[in-house]
Amino acid sequence: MIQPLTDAKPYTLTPGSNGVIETQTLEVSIGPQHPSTHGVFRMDCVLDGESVVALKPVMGYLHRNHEQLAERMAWLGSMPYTDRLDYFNSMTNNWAYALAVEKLAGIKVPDRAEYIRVIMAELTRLLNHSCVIGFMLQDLGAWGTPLLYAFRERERILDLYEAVSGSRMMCNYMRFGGVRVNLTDENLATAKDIATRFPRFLDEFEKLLTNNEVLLARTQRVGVLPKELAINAGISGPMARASGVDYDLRKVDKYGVYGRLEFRVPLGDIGDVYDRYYIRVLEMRESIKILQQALRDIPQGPHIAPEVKLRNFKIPPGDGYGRIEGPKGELGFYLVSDEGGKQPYRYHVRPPSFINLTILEDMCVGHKVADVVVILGSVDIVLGEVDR
Amino acid sequence: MEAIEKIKEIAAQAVPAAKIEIINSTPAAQQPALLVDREHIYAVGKFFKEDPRFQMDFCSCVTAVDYLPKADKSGCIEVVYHLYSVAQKQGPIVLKVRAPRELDQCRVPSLTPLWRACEFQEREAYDLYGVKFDGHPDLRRILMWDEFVDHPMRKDYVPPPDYEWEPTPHDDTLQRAVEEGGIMPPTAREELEKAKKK
Amino acid sequence: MAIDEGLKSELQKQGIFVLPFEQLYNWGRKSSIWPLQFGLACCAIEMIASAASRYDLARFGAEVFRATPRQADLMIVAGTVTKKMAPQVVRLYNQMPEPKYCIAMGACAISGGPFKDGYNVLKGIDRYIPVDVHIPGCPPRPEALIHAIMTLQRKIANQHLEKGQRPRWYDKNAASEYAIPAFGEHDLQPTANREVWQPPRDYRDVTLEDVKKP
Amino acid sequence: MGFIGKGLFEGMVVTARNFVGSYFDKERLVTVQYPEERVQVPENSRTFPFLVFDKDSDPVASMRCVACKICEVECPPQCIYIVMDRDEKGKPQQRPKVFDIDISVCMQCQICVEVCPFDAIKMDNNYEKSQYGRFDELVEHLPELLKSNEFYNKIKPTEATAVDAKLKADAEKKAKKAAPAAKPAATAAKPAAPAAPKPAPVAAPTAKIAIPDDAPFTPEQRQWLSGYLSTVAASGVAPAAAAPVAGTPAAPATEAPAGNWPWHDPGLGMQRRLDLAKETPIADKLMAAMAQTDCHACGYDCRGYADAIATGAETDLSLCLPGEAETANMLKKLMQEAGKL
Repeated sequence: MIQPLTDAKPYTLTPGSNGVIETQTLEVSIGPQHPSTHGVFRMDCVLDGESVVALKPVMGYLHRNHEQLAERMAWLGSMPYTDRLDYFNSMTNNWAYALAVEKLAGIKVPDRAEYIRVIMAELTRLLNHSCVIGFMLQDLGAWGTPLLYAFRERERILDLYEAVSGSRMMCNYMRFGGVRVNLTDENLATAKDIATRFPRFLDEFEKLLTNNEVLLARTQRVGVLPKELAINAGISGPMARASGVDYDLRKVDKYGVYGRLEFRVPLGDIGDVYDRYYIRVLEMRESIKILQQALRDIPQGPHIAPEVKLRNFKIPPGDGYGRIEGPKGELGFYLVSDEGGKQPYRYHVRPPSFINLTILEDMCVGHKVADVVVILGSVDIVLGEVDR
Repeated sequence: MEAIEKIKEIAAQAVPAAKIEIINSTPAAQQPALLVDREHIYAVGKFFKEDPRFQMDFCSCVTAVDYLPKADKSGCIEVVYHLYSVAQKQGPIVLKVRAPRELDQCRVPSLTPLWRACEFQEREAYDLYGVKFDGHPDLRRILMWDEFVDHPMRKDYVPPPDYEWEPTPHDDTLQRAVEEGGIMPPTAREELEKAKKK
Repeated sequence: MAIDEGLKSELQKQGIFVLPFEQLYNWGRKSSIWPLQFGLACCAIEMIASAASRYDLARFGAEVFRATPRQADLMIVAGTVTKKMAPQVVRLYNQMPEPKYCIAMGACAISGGPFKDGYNVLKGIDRYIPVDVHIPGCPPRPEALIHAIMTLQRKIANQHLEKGQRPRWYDKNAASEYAIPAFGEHDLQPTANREVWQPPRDYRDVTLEDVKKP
Repeated sequence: MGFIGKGLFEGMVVTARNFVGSYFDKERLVTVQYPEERVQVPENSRTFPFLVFDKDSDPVASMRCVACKICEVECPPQCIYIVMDRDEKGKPQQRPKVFDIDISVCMQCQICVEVCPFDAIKMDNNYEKSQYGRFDELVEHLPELLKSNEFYNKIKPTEATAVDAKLKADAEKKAKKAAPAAKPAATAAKPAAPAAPKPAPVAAPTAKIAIPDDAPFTPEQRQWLSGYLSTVAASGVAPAAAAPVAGTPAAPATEAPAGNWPWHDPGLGMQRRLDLAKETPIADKLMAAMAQTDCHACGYDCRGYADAIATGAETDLSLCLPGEAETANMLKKLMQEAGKL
C-alpha cells in the first residue's frame, strides 16, 4: 500500500491569489522495477511539474535476513554470505568480516596475507568504481557505451579472481587469520598486468567522459551535499570525500598494511554529482599506486595463521566492532559472542550504501525528476547491502 | 584518546545525573562501552558530540541486541551507538542503552536530532526489534512491509509456517514441517507421521 | 505432411530451404526472445555481464532488454525473491503478453537458495508463477545463462501448432494471469499458489544400490 | 581550452577508435563465441561438489567418503543429506547409502571441500546445468555425484596431484606405523581366533575361498587375501594352518596404529569393539565406542576425543558424527557406569 506523502491539491487552471496558476502535485513511485534504481529500490517522489518536492526512499525489497541467518550458523559459515552483501565487492566484504572476527579473537595475520588482502581490495575498488561510473552514465542516458567499457575491464579482474579463489563474483576467499589460497607467481603476474594496463583504460574512460559537455551539464551543481551534513549523516566513502570530508579509514585506522603504503586521499570541494564521479576516477588512480607498491613489496611466507582452526572455531564472550574502507564507504561488522562462542549471538552489518541513502531526499529536493536517477546513481548503492 | 575510566569520569561530571557504567568487550577487541540510563542518553550523546575534547561528530553504527532473560538476569534490548570523530580522527566511544523487552515499554530516546546518521538505523532497529525511539522524526518500518506486525530479529520470534519440501531436509526440519503442515509430498508426510507414532 | 529428409538436404545444397510452417514460426520466435530488464540481486550482475561485450547475448537475439513488461517475452528472475518483492514480480509477469517464458536464474530464484530459511525470503518463484528453465548456481556464470537461453530455445522449437499439442496460451480462455499474493500480518497470503505449485514425489529413495546398477 | 563540443568530439573519437580497433586489435575483440568456443576456466574454478572414488572397476568399494557427515553439518545452506550404509545387522559400513546434494540450494562456497578430512568431496567445474524441472533434475544423488579420481585429475591436475601424494604418504605412514605392531598384534590376536574367519575347507582347487563379509579387511587386503588363499588352496598346501597366520591376524595389524588398539577398526561392530576393550581403562572403552574413522568431526581424533571426555576437558558427548546416536548413547552409558556423569 502506498501511503500518500502529501494531501492532493485540487486541480485547477484558474489563476491563484497572486496570479500564478496552481497545479496539482503528482506522486510518482519510481521502482522497485525500474532500469535505473540499481536493483529493487523504490523512491516515492512528489512532483510539482517536473520538480521534486518530496522524496522518500522505500527499501526492503531485497531484505534476505543475512543477519538472522548468520546468528544461526558457525562463524565461518557466514563468510560466503558476506560475499552476497555487496555483490560487486565480495573481497572487501570478506575482509571486513574477517577483520572484525580477528579483532574479537585476537588473531594476528601473517604479512603475506595482509598484502594479498590489500591487492584484492584495491582490485575490487577498481572494479567497483569503474562499474559505478558505467551505471551512473547509463542512468544519464549514455546507453551502454561506458558500461560496456567498464565491464570489459571488469572481466579481466574477474578472471584473476576466478583463478585465485575459484569463483567470479562470490569469492569466499578470506579466512580468519589470512586467506584461503596462496597467490601463485602466475596470479601475481596477472595482477601486475592489470595494474599496468588499467591506467590506459582510465585515460580512455576519462577522454570519453570527463570533459563531455552533456555530462558536465547534467552533473555539475546537481545533488549538492554540504560537508557538515555529510559528516552528521554518517556519509562515508567516496561520497563523503567528494564533499570535502577528509576521512579515509585506510589512513585513519591504518588497518592491514595500509600504514606502510603511500597514497593520497583525493577530496572534492562542492559535493555535487560531478565531484562524486571525478573522486572515483582519482581514487582508482590512487588504487593503482597502492597496487603497484603492494605487488612490489609482497613478502614470502604463510598465507594464513596456522593456529586458526577451520572447524569448532570459538570466540570468548563479548562484543566488538571492526570496520574497513570498502569501495562504497565504511563497511563495519558489529559482532557479539556469548558463552558458547561457537556462533555469533548478534551479527550486525553496518552497510555504507544504506546509510549513504539517508540524505537522498536532501540532495534531490528542488531538482528535476530526471536528475533523481543521476543523483541515485552517484550515491552508488547495491541493494544486497542496503537491505541485507 | 583517554582511557575509558577517564572518559566515564568526564562524562559523569558533565551530566551529573546520568548513571554511567563501563561494560567490557571481548578482551582482544578492547572496545569497552559506556552503559547510560535511558533518561540521560541524549544528554550524554550531546556532550560527546559538542565537547571539544571528543567532538564525536560521526555516528557510525547503530544497532540493537536482544538479550533473552536468563536464570540469573532479566532480559533486555540493548541499543548500541558507535561514535567516531572525523574532526579529530579518534574513536570509538561506544554508548549503550537498555530497554525492557516488553513491546509497550521498549522505548529509548532517539539520537537522530543529534546525528542524522541514526535516522535509518533507528528505523531498522524499530522494524526488526520493536524499539520505539522517542523523538524520531519518521519512525516507520523500513525493511518489512507496513502491514507486518512482528519484530523478526527478536530471539523469540517464530517464523510463519511456510515449510516447503526440500529434498535434503534434516530431521528437525522435517519434524517442524509435520507439525506445521507445510507443503510436502504425500509419501514423505505419511512416512513421517508413521515415524512419529512410533 | 512430412518432407522426405533426403530431398530436403538435396534441396538445401542448392540453396532451397523447405521446412514446415511450424518450424519457421518457432524459429522466428526462438530467435527473438526479448527479456524484461529486471534484476533482483547478485545474479542480475551476471545477467548484465552476459549481455556485455564478452559474452554478448545479442548473438542469440536476446539482448533487447525491455524496460517495460509489455514488450518482453521472457522474465529472467535473477536473484532472491523476497516476500516483499514477490507480489511485484507476479504483477510484472501478469503484465507480460503471451507467449511468455520465465527463467529462474540462480539458487535463490529456484528455491530460496542459501537464504531459504530467512523470514522474508520466498522459497522459489515457482510458488506463484510457472518456471520454464531453472539454472542452478550461485550465481551461475554468464555462459550458464546463455546455456539456459539455448535450453529455452529448444523448448520453443519443439512446440507444436497442431490441435491438441498446442501450448497453453493458444487457448483463448487459458489463464495468463496468476494470483498476486497480498501482504499479510505475518506472511504473504496465500503462501503459495497451489494451482502452480505442486509438491514433488519423495526424493530420498536413490541409494547406493542405484550406483551398482549398470 | 578548445571549442564548444570538444569533449563530445573527443568521446566520439574514443568510441570510433574502439569500433575500428575491434576489427584489428585482439585486445578490443573480447567476445567469446560461446557455445562454439569457451573461456578456459581456471583450475580453481568451482561449481558444484562431486564425490571421488579411486577405482573405476568398483566405485562403491573405492569411494573415499566414509559418511562422517562433517560436510552435512558444516554446509551453510544445509543442502547435503547423508544416510550411512548399514548391513542387515545394522552395523555401519563406512560409506554413505544415500548422499544427496540439492544443487538448487547449493551456494558453491566450497566449505564442504575444505572441511572434508578424507579428500572425498571436491568441486566440479561444469556449469551447464540448466534444466526444465526443479526437483527431478536438480537433486544430485550418488549415481550422478560419484566421479573417478581420473576425472578429478583431469579437471584439476595440480590440486589432484597434491591430494594423491598426500593420500599416498598417509597410507605409507599408516603402514609403517602398523609394521612394528604387527608381531605383538599377531600374538595378541590369536586367542581371538575363534571369532576369526574359519578357513575354507580343503576343497576342489577352483573353489572360491569365502571371506566373511564382516572380516575387517580393506578391499585391497580382501582382494590380495582371496588371491592368496586360492593359490594356497590350489597348491594343495593345507590352508587350515596357513590362513590364520597369513590372513586373519595380519588384518588388525595393518589397521592398528602404534597405539595398538585392537578395537580401532571401523569395520568392527560396536559390540565387538566394546568386547575388545572390556578389560581396559575407561578412556579406552570410550574410544571403542567411537566410530573409529578418525574424521576429526569432534575436533580431535578418536583417541583424543576419548581422552578429552575421560579427563573432563570435553563435556559434549554428541560430537561423534559418524557414530550417530549409537555412539552418543553408549558414551553416556559408559560415563554413567564409570560414575562420572
